[in-house]
Amino acid sequence: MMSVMKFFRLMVAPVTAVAFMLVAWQIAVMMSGVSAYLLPSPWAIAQTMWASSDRLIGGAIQTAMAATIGFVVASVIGILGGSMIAAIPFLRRSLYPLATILQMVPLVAVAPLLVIWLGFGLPTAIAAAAVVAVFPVLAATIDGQVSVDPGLRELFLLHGASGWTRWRKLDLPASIPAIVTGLRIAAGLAVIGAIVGEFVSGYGGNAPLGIVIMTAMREARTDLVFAAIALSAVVGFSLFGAVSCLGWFLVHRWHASSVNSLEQSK
Amino acid sequence: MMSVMKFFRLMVAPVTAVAFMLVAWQIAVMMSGVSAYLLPSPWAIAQTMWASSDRLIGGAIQTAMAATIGFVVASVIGILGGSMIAAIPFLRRSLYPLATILQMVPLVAVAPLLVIWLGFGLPTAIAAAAVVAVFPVLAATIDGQVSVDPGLRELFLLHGASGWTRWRKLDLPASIPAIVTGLRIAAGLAVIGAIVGEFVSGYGGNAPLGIVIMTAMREARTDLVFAAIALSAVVGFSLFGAVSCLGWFLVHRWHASSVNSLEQSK
Amino acid sequence: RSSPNEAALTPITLQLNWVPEPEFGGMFAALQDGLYVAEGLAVDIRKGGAQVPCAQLVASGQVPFAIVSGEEVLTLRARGGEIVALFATFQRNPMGFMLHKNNPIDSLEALWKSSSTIGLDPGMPFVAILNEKYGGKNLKMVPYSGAMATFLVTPDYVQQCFITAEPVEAKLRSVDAKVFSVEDVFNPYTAVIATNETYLKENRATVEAFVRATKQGWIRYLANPQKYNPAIVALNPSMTLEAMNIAADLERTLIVPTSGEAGIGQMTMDRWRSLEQQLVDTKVIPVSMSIEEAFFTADPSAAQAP
Amino acid sequence: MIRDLPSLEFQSVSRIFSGGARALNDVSFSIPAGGLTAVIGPSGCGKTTLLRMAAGLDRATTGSVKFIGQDGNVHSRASENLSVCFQDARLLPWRNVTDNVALPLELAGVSRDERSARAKQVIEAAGLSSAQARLPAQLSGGMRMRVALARTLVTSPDVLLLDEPCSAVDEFTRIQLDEEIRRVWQVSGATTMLITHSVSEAVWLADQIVVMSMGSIHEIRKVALPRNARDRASSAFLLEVETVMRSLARAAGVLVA
Amino acid sequence: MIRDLPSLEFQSVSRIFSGGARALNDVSFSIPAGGLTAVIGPSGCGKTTLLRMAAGLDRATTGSVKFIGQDGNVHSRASENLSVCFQDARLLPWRNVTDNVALPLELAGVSRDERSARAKQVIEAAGLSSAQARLPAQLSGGMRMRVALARTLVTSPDVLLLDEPCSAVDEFTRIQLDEEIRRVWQVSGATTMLITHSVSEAVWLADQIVVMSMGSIHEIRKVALPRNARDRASSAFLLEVETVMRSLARAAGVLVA
Ligand SMILES: Nc1ncnc2c1ncn2[C@@H]1O[C@H](COP(=O)(O)OP(=O)(O)OP(=O)(O)O)[C@@H](O)[C@H]1O
Ligand SMILES: Nc1ncnc2c1ncn2[C@@H]1O[C@H](COP(=O)(O)OP(=O)(O)OP(=O)(O)O)[C@@H](O)[C@H]1O
Ligand SMILES: [Mg+2]
Ligand SMILES: [Mg+2]
Repeated sequence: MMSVMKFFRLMVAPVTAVAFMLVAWQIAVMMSGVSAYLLPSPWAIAQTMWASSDRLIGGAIQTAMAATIGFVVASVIGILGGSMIAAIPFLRRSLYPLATILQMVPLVAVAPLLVIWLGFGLPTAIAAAAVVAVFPVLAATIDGQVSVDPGLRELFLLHGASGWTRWRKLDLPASIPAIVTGLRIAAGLAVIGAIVGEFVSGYGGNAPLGIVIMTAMREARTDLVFAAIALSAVVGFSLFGAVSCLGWFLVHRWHASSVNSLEQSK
Repeated sequence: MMSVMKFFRLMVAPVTAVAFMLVAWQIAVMMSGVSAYLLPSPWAIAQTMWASSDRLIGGAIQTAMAATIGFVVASVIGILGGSMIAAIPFLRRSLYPLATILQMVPLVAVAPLLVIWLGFGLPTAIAAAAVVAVFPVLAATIDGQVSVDPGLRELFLLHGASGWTRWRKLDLPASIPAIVTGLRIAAGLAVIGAIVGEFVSGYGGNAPLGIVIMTAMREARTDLVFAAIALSAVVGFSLFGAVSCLGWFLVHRWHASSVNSLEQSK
Repeated sequence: RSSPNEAALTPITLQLNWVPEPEFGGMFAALQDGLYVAEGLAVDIRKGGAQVPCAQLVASGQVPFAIVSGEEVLTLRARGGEIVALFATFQRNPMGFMLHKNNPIDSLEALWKSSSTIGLDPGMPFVAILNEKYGGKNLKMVPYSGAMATFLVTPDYVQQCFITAEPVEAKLRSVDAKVFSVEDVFNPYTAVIATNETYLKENRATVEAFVRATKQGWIRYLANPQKYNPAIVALNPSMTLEAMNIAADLERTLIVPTSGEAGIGQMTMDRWRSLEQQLVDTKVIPVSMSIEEAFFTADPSAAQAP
Repeated sequence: MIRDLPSLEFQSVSRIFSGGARALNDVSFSIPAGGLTAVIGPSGCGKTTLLRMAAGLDRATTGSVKFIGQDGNVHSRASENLSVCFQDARLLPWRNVTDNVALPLELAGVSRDERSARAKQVIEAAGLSSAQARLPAQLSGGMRMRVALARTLVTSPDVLLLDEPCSAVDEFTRIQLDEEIRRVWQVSGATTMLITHSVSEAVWLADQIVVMSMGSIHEIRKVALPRNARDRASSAFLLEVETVMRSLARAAGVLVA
Repeated sequence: MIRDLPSLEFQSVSRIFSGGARALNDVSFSIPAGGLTAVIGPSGCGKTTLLRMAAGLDRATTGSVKFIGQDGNVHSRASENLSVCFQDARLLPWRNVTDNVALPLELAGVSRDERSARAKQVIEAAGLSSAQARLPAQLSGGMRMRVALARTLVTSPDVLLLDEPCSAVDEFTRIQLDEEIRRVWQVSGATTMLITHSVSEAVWLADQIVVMSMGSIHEIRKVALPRNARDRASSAFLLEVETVMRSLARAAGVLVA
């Protein structure tokens, strides 16, 4: 009971903020009389969402699948790869810059290659999501593991812990707060990556959100573009929320972030 | 002299890694006989870079300008906004989710709107770069500042330090390592954002890299696409390098990351 | 008309929807030969790209003139955009499907009933029409990213194309292609110069002068494209002069109406009406609108042509 | 300078942590204005918790902690000029010794020149002159605590709260630091609470000793020796130390002969 | 179990830190196999630096630190079964007391049941039974150090390095902990180095006391009292303490009457 109450109390602020923003937006659109193809009102978008709900939800499910799988792949690669890079100085000096360069390759430009390598459809969207999401996880993991308290490292060193053991029992738990931040950033990017991937991968009967967006843009249906974006944000936000919950669950008992937020909310 | 030597020694690993990758790629292309439309060899790309160097360098300068300005804007907004959000629990509960949602809006989908709102050329590319780069900075700043040692916070509290003072003298310096990680992620994203922005912002005489890529793709000049990508990676890598140097300069004397990397390089 | 001095020229911008190519040859000819200046206009031609939202830019008043396609004019008007068509460069739809020469498929109908993989922009209006006509359930539609690489290396791949552009490029890369035009099922005006409704009201003379000069430019360009193409190549080095010369030859029949050069750029109510009908039928736009306001004939000499 | 030095009153203070741990149980005592009270007791008996409440960093579950001015008014804690030395050093890792010590002055807006002059003085008294420019990571454990103590003493506080400031140093360094604590206390006249493990330090400095045991007060003892009669070798001093030691032993649950 | 207990030899050890600070200057002494040597000296004199070298966490600028087996062979440090109690507690913040204490056993691959049995025993000896399930953030400063000490003693080390393990606790808790240190030392027979600020602790536990001063050795003293003759109240014990205290005072530069 307590925690349900608490949950509702925690939701008040974000819901208020979103509601406030939507109302301001609605009023701004109504006052300025800007045409719908430039900036549709939230109300118009809501109507579109309702009217096209079948198409949007079907698309969202596909996009969510691609984004989620891509995100998981990126998380695993980012955390494991980042840990290896952090642990082995040679890799840090050689692979980290390489990973950085890969991060800077604009996906839209290589997406056609992805299609050729992976074929049309889901695999390409997954790969695109994973490619853009992996770097933040990698960077945050490296940062987190390189910043582990040197005193605790010495402790493990002394007891002759193997690299693997030290990673499992020290580096990984100690860097969870940093990794969670990386995952938070990656959650949003994975959705964007999936959508960009969908721009180049196939679309059959049930079009994913990326295709819905492209089609709507071509037809100057800005309201539908926004409706699809809203749904993609919902997908991303679910991923983000899941990561945040996981992070809270793992660190709230011991990490400074929870102490500091308690102190402040007093 | 010492530090020049050291610099060269530090460069050995990444240069080796890149060289190794290029050689492997070259061999793979030569062995498989894959068509140059799909995957040109590094050597072919290098020739193209040489042949089109005027156009590429001109484009890279424009893209670098947009990416750098966008990156700086994103850094300022991300660090200041993140600090405010970290400092004020109400904002954390209301604005952070909002910022998250904004991060999930696929830029490619709203870029056309940016052009219409901001007009042609540089402003749109800058805005696009800033939009994609701001969230990682924001998230990392929030994370860093919420994780500041609660003991040090109490110290400042006791001396009646204003929020502003505490931020300047404690929160900001203590969170620099985390912020630098966010900036590193943002550096790459800013370049990609600038390129996507350039895709939509009609352009005048000298085409930026985004346009070079678009045009080259249309003409099936995959070699030129890759050459342009390579240059965009150079732009991104310069930003990344600048951020890393700045970070090293600011924290190497006191932060665990430098202690740990010293220990390991022994 | 007296030749006005530089300072008195009216500055205007024309936003292209693609990079400089022969499909905009008339505008560049008018620029090169000073026809715009003679009309008192200082024209800035802006390159564009696949993602530049030309119709929206013109409707929102960001630019006075832009190149758009016919269906874009009507769809945007249906959403409240103040866009008006002025001049239709292509009288016949240059859009088509490009196949490898030795692909056994021999007609648009056969293509649509096959199980080919076909690259095309999502939301192309003629897809719904073709689906209606031929089914198309087995087709595997994939987005066309603007990159031709897939076509060049995949023998059974099919993609959308501009008859004057991609097939020429493919040929220059030693890949012979055949093309099925979609003209017979969907034939909107293409490469249409459009302006903003308000701008038109307030600057009628400028608009008329611009259209006049452009038309003259086209007459000159089509007569001697080799004279103007080098300047276009200079603006778009990614396309060879050879390709441009070939494209200029190919586009002539699509631009010059049967009535002859005097009708270049003309638009008729019937053509706009049938386009509108197709868009309503395929549910791209909701209801019919007043077509009279969707286009403006600045050059009465061309208006009556069939 | 006319200052209204407050007294510090703990009134029936209890503290139960969220896990259910009962750290304090009905603790009442007061430190008179300008007095120096030492709190001693076995590890984990609640000393730090008491100090944190006085500093306003923790709140009593029941009961209250108050600063009362000489006019009898209750002061708000925020208005007090308070200085705390924590059990851990809490140095800013990116600042050298001088800048760490000068921090409270900097936060109080003292000019740069005055800051460095005053910091120099306490750094010298703490025996850290040769380490002035070092970062915390380059100091030994005892040096770090000395920096923290110097930082606490650099202001002229009305209320001084010290949590085992000398536990990480040897006997003789401790005697020097005690001297510095006494000097600052006498100059500033601060109302002082000192947590210590050294009974002789408690007797040497304090005019009242609170002996705690498992969250409660075991004994409150006025130190009978007049300040001028204290001499670490005198028999009166040693006797007093012996007496307090016995009390502490009983508090710690050790059987005393 | 036949063990080859090593002796620990410091041979002309000097240590100059990169900033130029000279922490150790030609220090030589050895701890015989199975012996317990206490190192005392003023704050910042280089005790921790010595200990870190013995633990292999720092390297001598010149000179060497060696473990020498009873056969006269030099052991590699890595082969030693070493246990260190650092000056700071170094607990994993996400593990409770029991799991922190059991960590070295866990790393050594000891089975879960044996782990918890042995952890339970040292936790009890450290007086932490009631806090077993708490996280480090929920402990007092002294309790944290006691957890660290318990963790050090939970294995059966051949070499035991203790850096002020008892400085954060009161006199009586310290006596209990000393008892535990002695018990573990006697059971394991470990070659032990103990850094402490308490002279009486040093005399109580050690058979050799090294008094340091500013990076050098001031005096090396064998503790003459046989172990069975030590009694914290006996005059022989108090006399020995008094003597070492004087030596420390001189090392600290205090004039002694
Ligand atoms: N990383 C470092 N860089 C520079 N100087 C250092 C460093 N570590 C220690 N020192 C210096 O070396 C000297 C000895 O330090 P050490 O920690 O060994 O002292 P200690 O005897 O353990 O003192 P304490 O009793 O206070 O813990 C000190 O003067 C200290 O400032
Ligand atoms: N955050 C907390 N949550 C739960 N229990 C706590 C917390 N902080 C302290 N305690 C408990 O409260 C009791 C008193 O702690 P306190 O720090 O006041 O002890 P102390 O007298 O200062 O001990 P020491 O001399 O060891 O520093 C201890 O038993 C401790 O375990
Ligand atoms: Mg305490
Ligand atoms: Mg030390």
